[in-house]
Amino acid sequence: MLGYFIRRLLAAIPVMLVVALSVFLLLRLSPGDPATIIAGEMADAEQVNNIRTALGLNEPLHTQFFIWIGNLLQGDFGTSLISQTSVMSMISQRLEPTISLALAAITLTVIVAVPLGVIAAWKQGKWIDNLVMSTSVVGFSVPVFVIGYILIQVFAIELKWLPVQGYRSIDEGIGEFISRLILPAMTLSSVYIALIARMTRASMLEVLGEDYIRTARAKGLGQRIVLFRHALRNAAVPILTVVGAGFALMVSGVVVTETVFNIPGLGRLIVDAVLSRDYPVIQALILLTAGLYVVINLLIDLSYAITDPRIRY
Amino acid sequence: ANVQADTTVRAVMHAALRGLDPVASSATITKNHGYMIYDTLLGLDEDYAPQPQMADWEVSEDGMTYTFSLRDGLTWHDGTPVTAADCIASLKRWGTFDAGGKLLMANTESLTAVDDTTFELKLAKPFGEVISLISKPSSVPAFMMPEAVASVPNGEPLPNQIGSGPFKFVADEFQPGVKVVYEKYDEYVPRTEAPEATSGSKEVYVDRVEWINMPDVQTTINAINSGDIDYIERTPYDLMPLLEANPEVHTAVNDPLGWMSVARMNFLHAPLNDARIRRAALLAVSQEDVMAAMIGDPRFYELCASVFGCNHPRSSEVDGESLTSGGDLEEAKKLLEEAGYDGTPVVILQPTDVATLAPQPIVVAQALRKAGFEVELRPMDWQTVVSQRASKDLPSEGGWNMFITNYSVDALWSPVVNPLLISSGETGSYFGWPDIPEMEKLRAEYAATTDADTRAQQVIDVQKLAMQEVNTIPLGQFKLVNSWRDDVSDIVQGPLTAFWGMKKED
Amino acid sequence: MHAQTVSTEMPASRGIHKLMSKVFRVRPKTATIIAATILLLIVLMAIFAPMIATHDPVELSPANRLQGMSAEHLLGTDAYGRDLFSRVVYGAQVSLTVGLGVAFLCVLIGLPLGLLTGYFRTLDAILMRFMDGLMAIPGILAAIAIVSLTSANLWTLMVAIMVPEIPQIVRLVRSQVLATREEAFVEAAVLMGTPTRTILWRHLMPNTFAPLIVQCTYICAAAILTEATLSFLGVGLSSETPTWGNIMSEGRIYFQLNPSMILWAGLLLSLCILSVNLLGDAARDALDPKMKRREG
Amino acid sequence: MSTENPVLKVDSLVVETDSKDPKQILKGISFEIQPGETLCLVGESGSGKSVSSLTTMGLLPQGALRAAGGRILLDGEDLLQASPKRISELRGSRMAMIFQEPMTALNPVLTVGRQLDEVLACHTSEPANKRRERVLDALEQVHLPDIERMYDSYPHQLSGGQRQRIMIAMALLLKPKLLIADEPTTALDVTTQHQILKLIRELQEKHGTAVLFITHDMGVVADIAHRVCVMHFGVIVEQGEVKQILSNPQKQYTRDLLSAVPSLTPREARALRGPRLVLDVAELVKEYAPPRSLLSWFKKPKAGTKAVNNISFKLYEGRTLGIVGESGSGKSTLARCVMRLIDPTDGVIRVDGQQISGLTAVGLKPHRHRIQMIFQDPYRSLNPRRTVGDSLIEGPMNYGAQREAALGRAAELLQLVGLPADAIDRFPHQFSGGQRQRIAIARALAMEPDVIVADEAVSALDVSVQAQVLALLDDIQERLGIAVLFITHDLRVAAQICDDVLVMQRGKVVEYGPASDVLGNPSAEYTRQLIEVAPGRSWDFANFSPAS
Ligand SMILES: Nc1ncnc2c1ncn2[C@@H]1O[C@H](COP(=O)(O)OP(=O)(O)OP(=O)(O)O)[C@@H](O)[C@H]1O
Ligand SMILES: Nc1ncnc2c1ncn2[C@@H]1O[C@H](COP(=O)(O)OP(=O)(O)OP(=O)(O)O)[C@@H](O)[C@H]1O
Ligand SMILES: [Mg+2]
Ligand SMILES: [Mg+2]
Ligand code: NI
Repeated sequence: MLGYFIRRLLAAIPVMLVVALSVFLLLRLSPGDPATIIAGEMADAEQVNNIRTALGLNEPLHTQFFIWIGNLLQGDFGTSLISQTSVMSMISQRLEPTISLALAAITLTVIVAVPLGVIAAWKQGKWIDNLVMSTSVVGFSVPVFVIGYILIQVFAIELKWLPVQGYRSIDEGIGEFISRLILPAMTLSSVYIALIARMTRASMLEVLGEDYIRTARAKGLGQRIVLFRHALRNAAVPILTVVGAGFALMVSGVVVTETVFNIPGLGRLIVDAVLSRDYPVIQALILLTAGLYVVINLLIDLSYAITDPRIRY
Repeated sequence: ANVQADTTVRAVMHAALRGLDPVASSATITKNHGYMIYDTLLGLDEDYAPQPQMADWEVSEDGMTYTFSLRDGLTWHDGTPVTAADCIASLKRWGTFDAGGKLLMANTESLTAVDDTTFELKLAKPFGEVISLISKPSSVPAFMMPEAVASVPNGEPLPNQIGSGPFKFVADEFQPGVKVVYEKYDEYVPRTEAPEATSGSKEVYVDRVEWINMPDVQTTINAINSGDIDYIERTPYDLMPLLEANPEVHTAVNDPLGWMSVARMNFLHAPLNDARIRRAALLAVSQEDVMAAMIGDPRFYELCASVFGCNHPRSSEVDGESLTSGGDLEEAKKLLEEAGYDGTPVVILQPTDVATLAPQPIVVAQALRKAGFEVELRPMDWQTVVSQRASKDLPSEGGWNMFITNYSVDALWSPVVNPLLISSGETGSYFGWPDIPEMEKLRAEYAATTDADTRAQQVIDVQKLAMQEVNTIPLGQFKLVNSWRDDVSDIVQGPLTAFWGMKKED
Repeated sequence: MHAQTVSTEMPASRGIHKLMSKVFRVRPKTATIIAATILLLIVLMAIFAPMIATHDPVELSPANRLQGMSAEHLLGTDAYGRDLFSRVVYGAQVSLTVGLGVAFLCVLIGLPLGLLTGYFRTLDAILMRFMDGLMAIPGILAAIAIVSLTSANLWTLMVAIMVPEIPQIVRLVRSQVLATREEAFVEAAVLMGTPTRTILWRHLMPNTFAPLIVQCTYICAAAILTEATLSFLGVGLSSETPTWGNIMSEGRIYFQLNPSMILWAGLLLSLCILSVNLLGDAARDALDPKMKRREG
Repeated sequence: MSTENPVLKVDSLVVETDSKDPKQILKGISFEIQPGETLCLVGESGSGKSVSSLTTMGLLPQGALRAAGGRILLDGEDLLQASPKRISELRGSRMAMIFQEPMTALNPVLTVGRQLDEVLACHTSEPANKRRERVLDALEQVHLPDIERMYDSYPHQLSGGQRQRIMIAMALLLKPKLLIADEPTTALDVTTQHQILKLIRELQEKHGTAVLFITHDMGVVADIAHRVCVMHFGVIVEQGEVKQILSNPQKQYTRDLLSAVPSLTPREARALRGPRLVLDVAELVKEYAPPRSLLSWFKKPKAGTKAVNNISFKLYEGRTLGIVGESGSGKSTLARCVMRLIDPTDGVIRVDGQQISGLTAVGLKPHRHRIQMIFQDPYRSLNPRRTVGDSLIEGPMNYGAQREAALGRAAELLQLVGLPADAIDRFPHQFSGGQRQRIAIARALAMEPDVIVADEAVSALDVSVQAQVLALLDDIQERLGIAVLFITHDLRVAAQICDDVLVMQRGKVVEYGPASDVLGNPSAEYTRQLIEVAPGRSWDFANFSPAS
């Protein structure tokens, strides 16, 4: 398995190279140009061109690519074309909020969704099952911003329990940190709670009819142990897959939540960067997420083998 | 500084600060940034008349030499004094970027320092716009920078953010796209006159100003209602009821001129390369429809057929009556027929991600269709519009026929500054590249004239010609609504949000 | 028009009942029949939108913007003064196409890839790394690039939405296959000389069905909502085109003032997803013999 | 018979399918078991033995079967009326069950140690290390080798018999008042079986446990039963003292059953049918990698398990080679190597002269149909989502048969193995253990291969059906010249159908030769032991009298 681990990590290198190249190309193929942003509304073509030259955007593509890769290899992600700050520092500013949010949301999701799914499967066809399942359908199909607004309206505006918006870093006090994370985490996790609860229920149902569940019951084990230890572990593979994918999606797909709650995270950074064609920022971010996915997917694959010893690599 | 105990104004501006160079970039938010940390030689008063700011000026008898003398006590944020050399370098730099600045430099023979605090501008030929250009707030004001900063080559970023304005830029706390922080510049010596628009005292009464970027309007409203922020620069019109219901929040228009929405035509390609068809398009449009869809609340827009915008001395609405009276479809159809319009579609670039630019193309497209045009709306993000509009290709091959944008009225308000009127063809004119020698002649005459009455007539001539040739279709003038919590007071009226003069209770 | 809806309900549900009994070989649950009926009605609404809608859905009337419900405008008007009812009705066309189409295409592509990668180790190593890379490319960027290479239309939009979803499906299917391929009945099939593609299709695929259906309904909903995001960012359809996603994202800022601008499109979307879900569950149950007994 | 209070009293129990037109599976059966008593439930495969035991435990498959009438009294408490919570309390502590199919009854994703441990964790308050001790002790008692390894193994890493013993250990851990054992020794070799039976008897004596023992092995019945119930089609046709039933059966069905018990005396080796060497295995070795875990990266690797160690044999056309040996001796591993389901570590396998040991999956394909396997765990080898018919015709259709023809043939085969005609449209989970095994046999036969590898193919069958199936095999062999590699632990069966016998112990060959030699006149000590402990040696079933 160690061999597998190492092989996978090595395999990440060509993946990253390909991602790097394709992002680079995708960006240059996309219309839009950071120089026009920098130049502003009234700028004429000559000014834009001056800026392009100064930014090195008039170099041939391959030269640009190799300069970028060369710098990357020296650990230099470059500077933002738009704000002239170092990409690394921009990302590190934005990393904490997004990671905190994603972690909080994933934790919330798993804590809430998995038990819900398990109970729904256990009580299949009963009112609680129907309730969980229909709420989760609503969870899928209600846009995230609606959920965010409703939560804000209820908990921040009406009840005044929690702040309306904003993010505080954890070193500004744990209380503030948590109180500002609760609503966004609930918002962000709503979709995934719905998805994972359903996924859990579906794969639990596949498992609950198996003979070993009967054995577990025959041993006189409590319902909880039968469901969570025996059935859930056998049902875990698809759930893990979706949790893992969810984690990946959260890190990049938090845009709406970050927007609604005004959290300065990576999601907004990438959208801003894409909309302003801030090439170095986009490139760095995508490489970063690609790396993250490689690691997350590797961990998920390893977790398959841990939860289901029959799976071999 | 001890951040906690200080008074901080938290403002949500209309956009995130991206570029930091207010001379190289004409983005409005960057201009606002410029007014925070830089100062200008001259400013405007409430009646848009030039007033001394950093410097006082004198004009020689023949009107060919302007002498500027800096007032005492002006220092850069690093403590060094402001000198004439700095100002000359700054003016020259500005003169390479701003259209008005270029015009001024083209008419200037020399710019020389007399002593440390005095310098002279000598004109090469008679030119009536020296003071108005140096004092203008749009699109690129002539900000004063230290000589070292002002002499960076074109295209390169500024090495630092040192100015002589009332606020200092706090580089450590700058988070692009999230937050910009300014601190009061304690050494700033304000003028003694009362603050008025961009002139008078720029005394700062708060310790810190934070510009917070909030991409969600609903969140912004919630944030001001709950006291998380103090000020909103551009309040979403449709959400005004939510603020008006809150007695702790004030809403008002602080910039009486506001903005103008305009549809720009491409003179290079069919069908809009024919003046009659352009005129037909103009006739088809009803400003009321555009403004109603875009702003909604009639308190905040007015119909204005002047290419210079309304509510200032140089506006003229001659020949634009159809725009303000709901359009003239019959006439438009007739003109189209006369011009032998063959059904070539009008390609309109449609930005979808900017709330103040999304509605107009939809309304204009419907109006054109009603008049008999074929219209193709091309949805894209604003950034794509910005780069696509520079394309001179055929509309079917990535080019365009029309796009719509908004201008601050003070950037349009005279034949000299208005970039949309430049009609020198493919070189020098704004996207759309109108080639109208007659217009160039009128503009040049205007610039050279100093007589007020002649100028008034010239303005009307330009308006007439513009309505005939249709460089752009004015779509209406609208105002930004500012909101602030009631512990904030003394907000300076003017073309931009000023944070000097503003007070906040602790 | 309202009377029409009622009268079609009865025979439609009876017809569906028959059809379903045929398809699933068991008597379907009432919930399944209701779901199928609702979905059918929504599809019919999309198809016959021109007959049902009271107004032209793109006809602007800025003077009449943001009106409440009235006899003239059943659900009121939006910020451009367009008739909301007609937009919701027409919105079904694009939204259904996008939602169901994306879900269907994702399965069409993701399922075989997932089966193959789960079964063949060498393929797994290559293809899954490719998927890792694909996942990393954000949807908007892919969309902007795709749109700029071709043009903004329904197809490019769907492709852009599918790009990040396909790797999810592949991973999900693959994970199930990894677990199932060690079962003795797969070995037995190998011994009986069953061709690999049949093993994949017949023995491994059905085991992926339960999670796949859940994922699909999710993708269906997500696609409809993503369509709106992409339109908003200018890489989708023109915001003139009514879609449920557009209607909701345009109604977004009026959420506190007039929630009904979002409500109706949202309600239809939820109903649609709920039906797809129930149908998916029924299909799953039909494929699972142990479940089938319970229903019979 | 006695005046004591019975531990279990089943009173006119009716179980039927849970559907619109219910079919009765149990048609009102009654029996009771006293403390310390062993009641053997025998009878035809599919007659309802497992269903009666499941009903007692309250474990009928929900929505498929339901108890429709009668009472089940455990110490006087009616289980059919008890709350689910109460039943759950009773299970494990007061009553325990050993399931028929150990393959599927163990949770595949938990180590067996963990699965045993949780029984104690749930019903006692002992500390972890104490529990571990007790679990290891239980593993020891069921005669598992290498108990530390077993403790950390996952079910799929164990042999069939080892898993069955895990199940037994699990049931015995808490020393219940009532033990229901559903064919607990089908996968065990006779020595192990002997020891397990002894273990159960000891337990019974010490704790007065009442045992409901379901088996089809009449030898076992003769050895352990106090009383016997004979079931047929959901009815108890006869019950009484073991002596009385064996020596003086009243019902014809019972008589038939007893007469069908195969004799221990090996049959005459058949004449060599032809010189065709269909299977040639030489010096085969298979070593399993040691168990791995995440932590194992840091520890030094443990040694692997050499499950098959240097085995060679030859199988000619039309012949049957029996492979016998203790549980865990590597029989299934050998079979799986021969089938190339796993890659042998070393050695050569030739099928019909064609070497298949080096071939890739693709290269193997054309040779697959020549050699077919009947799996030791028939349930897992049938796709639960496909009807029996679909499973049966899959193979033939792969080799070009028409669907209709194949279905016809499948129906015939089902009939041949003694299954009802409607079986073709049902799903595997709707059958009894023995029925599933017959389906697996039918499936292998449908392929008409040259060689059949049968791994415990008849171990779950009652003797009458077993006799039928063996006869069928024999007949097919006669007609088609199929060679059979017959893996079994049942010496009676081996004696009846094998021409040659290979005895394995711990992966090695102990003895290899003609059946009459090996079984009739064993030369190895181990073989002799095997024969000695074969159950029921003291009884001559065919003549309803003690063996002479
Ligand atoms: N879930 C089910 N649905 C329908 N019929 C079933 C189901 N389970 C078992 N049966 C039927 O009930 C009958 C009794 O099954 P049971 O498992 O009790 O047999 P058994 O006596 O234990 O046989 P064996 O010795 O083969 O294990 C069989 O005919 C079987 O087909
Ligand atoms: N996948 C595996 N990994 C590790 N060890 C295994 C694995 N499968 C089997 N073993 C071990 O190999 C040995 C031989 O197993 P095998 O299944 O061949 O025995 P068997 O002779 O068929 O026994 P039985 O009669 O009980 O079925 C056993 O000790 C078992 O624990
Ligand atoms: Mg049974
Ligand atoms: Mg075995
Ligand atoms: Ni109507």
